[in-house]
Amino acid sequence: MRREVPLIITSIAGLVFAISFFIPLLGDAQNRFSDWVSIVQSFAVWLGLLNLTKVSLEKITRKREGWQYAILTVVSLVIMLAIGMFDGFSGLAQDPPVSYREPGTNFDWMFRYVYTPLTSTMFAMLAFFVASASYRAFRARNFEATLLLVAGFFVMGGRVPLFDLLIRWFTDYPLFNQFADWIMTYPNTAGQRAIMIGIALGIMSSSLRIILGIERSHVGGQ
Amino acid sequence: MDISNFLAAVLTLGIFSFLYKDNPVYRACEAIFVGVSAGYWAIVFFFDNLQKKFWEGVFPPDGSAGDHLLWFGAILGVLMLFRLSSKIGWIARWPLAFIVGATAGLYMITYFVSNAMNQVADTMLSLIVVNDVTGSIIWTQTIGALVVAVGVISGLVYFFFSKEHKGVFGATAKVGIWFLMITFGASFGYTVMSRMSLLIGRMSFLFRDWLGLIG
Amino acid sequence: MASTIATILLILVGVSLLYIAYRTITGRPVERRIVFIYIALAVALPLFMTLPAPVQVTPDVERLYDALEELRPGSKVLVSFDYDPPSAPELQPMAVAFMKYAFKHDLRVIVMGLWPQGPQLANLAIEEAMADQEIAAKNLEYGVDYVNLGFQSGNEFVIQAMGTQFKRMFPQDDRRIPYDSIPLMANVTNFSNVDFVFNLSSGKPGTIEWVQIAVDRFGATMGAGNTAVQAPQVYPYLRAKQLHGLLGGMSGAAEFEKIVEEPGDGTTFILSQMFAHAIVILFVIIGNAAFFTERRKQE
Amino acid sequence: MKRPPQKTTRRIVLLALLAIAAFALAVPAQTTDPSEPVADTLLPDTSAITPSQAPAPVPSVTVKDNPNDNGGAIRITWELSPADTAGGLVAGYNVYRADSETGEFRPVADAPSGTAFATDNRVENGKDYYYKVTAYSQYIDAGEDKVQVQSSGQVYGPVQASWQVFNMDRLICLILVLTVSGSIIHFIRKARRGGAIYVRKIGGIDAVEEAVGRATEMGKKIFYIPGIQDMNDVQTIAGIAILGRVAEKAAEYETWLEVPVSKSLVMVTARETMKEAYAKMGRPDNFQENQVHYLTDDQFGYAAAIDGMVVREKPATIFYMGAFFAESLILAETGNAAGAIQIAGTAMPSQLPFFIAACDFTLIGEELFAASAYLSGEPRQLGSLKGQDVGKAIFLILIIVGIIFATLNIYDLSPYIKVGQ
Repeated sequence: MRREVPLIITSIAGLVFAISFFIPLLGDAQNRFSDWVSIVQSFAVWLGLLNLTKVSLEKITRKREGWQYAILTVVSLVIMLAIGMFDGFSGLAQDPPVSYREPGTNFDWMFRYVYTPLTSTMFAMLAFFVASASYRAFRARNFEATLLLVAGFFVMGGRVPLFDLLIRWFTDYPLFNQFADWIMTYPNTAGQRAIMIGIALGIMSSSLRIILGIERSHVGGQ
Repeated sequence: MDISNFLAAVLTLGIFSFLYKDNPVYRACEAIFVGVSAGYWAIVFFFDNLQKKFWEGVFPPDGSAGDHLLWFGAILGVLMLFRLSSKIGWIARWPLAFIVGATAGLYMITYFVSNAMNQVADTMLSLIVVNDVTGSIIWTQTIGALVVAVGVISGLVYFFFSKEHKGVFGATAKVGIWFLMITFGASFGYTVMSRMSLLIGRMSFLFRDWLGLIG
Repeated sequence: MASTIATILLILVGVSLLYIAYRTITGRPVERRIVFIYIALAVALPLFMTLPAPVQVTPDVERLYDALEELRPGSKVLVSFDYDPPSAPELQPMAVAFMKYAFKHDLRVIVMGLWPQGPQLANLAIEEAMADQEIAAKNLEYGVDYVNLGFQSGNEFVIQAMGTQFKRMFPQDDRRIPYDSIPLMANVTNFSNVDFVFNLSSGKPGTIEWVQIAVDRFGATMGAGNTAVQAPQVYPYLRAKQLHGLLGGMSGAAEFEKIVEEPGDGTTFILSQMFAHAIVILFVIIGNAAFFTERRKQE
Repeated sequence: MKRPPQKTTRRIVLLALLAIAAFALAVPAQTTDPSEPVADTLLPDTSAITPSQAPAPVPSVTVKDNPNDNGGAIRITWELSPADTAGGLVAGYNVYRADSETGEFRPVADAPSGTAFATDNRVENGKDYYYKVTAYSQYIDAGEDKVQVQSSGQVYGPVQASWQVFNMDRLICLILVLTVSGSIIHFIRKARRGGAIYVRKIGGIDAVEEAVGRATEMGKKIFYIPGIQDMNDVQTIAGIAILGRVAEKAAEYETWLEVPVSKSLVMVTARETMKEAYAKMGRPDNFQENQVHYLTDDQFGYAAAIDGMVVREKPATIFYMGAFFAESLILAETGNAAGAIQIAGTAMPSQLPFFIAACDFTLIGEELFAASAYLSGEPRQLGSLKGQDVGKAIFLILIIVGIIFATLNIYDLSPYIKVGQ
């Protein structure tokens, strides 16, 4: 029961999506299933939220390392939820209804001035890490790595007007820009395509195993 | 300098302080980030999906007949929440199985069609590209076509696992790895470009939107 | 004034790199925080400079432009915002330039998002485009000339269901107006009723999923703007004509701004981008110089 | 494959699920929208036509069922109006539909100028419909409103929409899907029966022994990082399979192998794997649970913690096998600065370049899965690998034949392989 039901669900859902590509009649079933996927995904997001709350509360009650920060997490989570819920439901009660994230709402303010700087800056730090890795780690240690770095150089210097400015004294022709474009259009396309075809076959075989029930790690089996 | 931008700047600098070293200010900002982003996602999914699509789908506000099959989605979704319990957590595998199956079915065909067949079709190209009007060979495109053909074939040979890389086959695979390296080089350059852009965005926020130093 | 100071400082930064090179090659590499300072300066200082960077429009960008030029006034364009704020420095300039182009050429724009943050970023882009005088003079009307359908969860399954019926995934738009009451959507049921799809993407779901489902299953015509991280991976689609044009990263944004004659952030930022690349290239060279010196010593 | 004990329960559940699926199939979804078109408020009354401003009508119209679909759609194509030229009078076309030749025509579709087709997606299957296409010009009146002036339009029809059982455009695709699927299943079964399946040597795997040996010589630790994804990611699973092999070597050489992880489930699995490996090498007592330890779920927190460990303990060898994201840079950089030998393997396309540039050996994409299949000897993985190779062989042959035919100008085969609308 614990294994079989999920396996059957997996197979039915998988078959409907795979076969409907060839048999248009299954289109309706496929659209229904898409509706359900969409709804289940929302619940998955809420599951994540409940999980985060649970872990944070545990951390706080057991005074584990960094529990003070967990309080901050829970508080900011509650504030965000409260603002969103208030804006959402009060907006719905208006006639005509107003979306919770129309420009000018508190939720939109939180998005612009709290969420955006935090998430953007988190990822902007990567620029620093790339720079220090380029100084301390990227080495032309063998032929392959050399090829990679050289191709990288031409793309980096050619895609922005860097190398072309350096040769401005000799020619106005955007030589490096053209070369970078050539690398992207031909060798890069060829390499990506080889990788793509390989991955497509890999996905095909793992999907097939899942649909046929040969692969059952997602239902907790071997 | 308004209070909104000031707050945003404080949060920005708080995260950046990690670059000097891990410190309480960074960890506080990080904790706020985790909470705010979880809250943001939950609200958006609640109103745009659960409230708008599911609830108003089942009970349309204009009083028309609802689509009651949407309940199946909601039931599967609720089963998902059972994962929080260790005793009956196994039941969360049902919705998971549904998602895994649907994704497998969709991917199996879409990847095969778009990433394999259509790419193979486009690689079946003429190695000699001729100008339709004059009938002369266009050398740049001819060389390009040759590069694409050789690159795809040798790359595929490199990812062939059931034959040893020896002789002609091995030599082809060797060419394949060179192509892959140029490809990764291109990705390398582009990834560096991307990462730098992220920082430019933050810097421009600090100097332009917050401090107003740039016009 | 600020420009002159910035230029002088940048020259100083360049000169001091020589010292770093010397230290590194003699086996005393600097610590990473010094490297951090360099990259910060290389990105920040050019923002104060007014040097024009000669942007060269590449064929991939031209292809998108040509595809857009083919669209007659009144054509319906579906624009999907599939990215979040971190990728905005690259994609927002593309979005703004695209919106300005579309509004000026009387294309009717249907906005949506597969990422929860998408519709809000779309609002920002529309806000900025509307600030343009020529566009403001047109008095564009929400629901008739453009509409924001909002976000829907389900990733690529949203595209899949939209293949039959948009309304299925977007029963109301982002402003809570029922689909059937939006004049712009009156004759739009699915992809067969829109003339062009434009996708701004920084990952999954994004351009790859749109090509796989909207283009290869439902026959949409599509162009895309991608973050530079993702762009190399979609080149094969471009060659196979599954995509009509691609804007890749900040340089793609700057090129697009140039070709549609709407200079914006992409054009402003390209100078910083250039200096940042220069610093990275120099650091790789310095590091490798040290690496080879040491290797020679060992032999 | 063990047979489950409760056969009856299984049957009941199966029937129930099939019933649900059948229900979902049978209840007509609202794909056909029988509600009347809503657009009539937008378009002006056709009686208001001023003939002098109206563009010339379209010369001819064709209406037919939209092919290869689930029904509910009719494709309307027409010849452009003679006035549809650059700078001409035509601003666009409107398509009207009625249930009978003399019935009320309501707008159902529109198209910009220069476009000669539209699809009406709101029809019912098996019902007669009549269509009319008009060209219109547009001007702004004194009240700054847009006003459309329409041409006359002839009635065409009747036409019916219908659904098709099989999408014939996709026949070759189906044949290829079945061929590749069939060979994957065939080789999995062959491997299960104990048939030998050859996997070529993979560079990075040979380096494992050398790397472990070096750590032993130097008397230093080995770190093994299985990525930041959970056990549901195939890359993590492959990473854990390779960990088994590394652990065997470490047990043999009696070198301390440490596995910091970022997911608790990965911790449990990694412990099991290592325990087995140590037992296999006859040294079960040498394994200690704290060799595998959980750090944090947080991406950068995890990277920072490993960063600290590497700087303090200066391991001789570091393995990165699994799914990596932006933290790959920080990890590889620190390891490199600490002078460790680094062996990486991942299928994340955007992280591969950094690993190749910063590590001594890198398993590229599929090589990670091949290595894991080879090391684990699992029939499922080995069979799939071989089946996928059959797919690659088919594609290689198609590409080569296609190139030869195209280059010699014999025949263009690509339209047969291309799938699309």
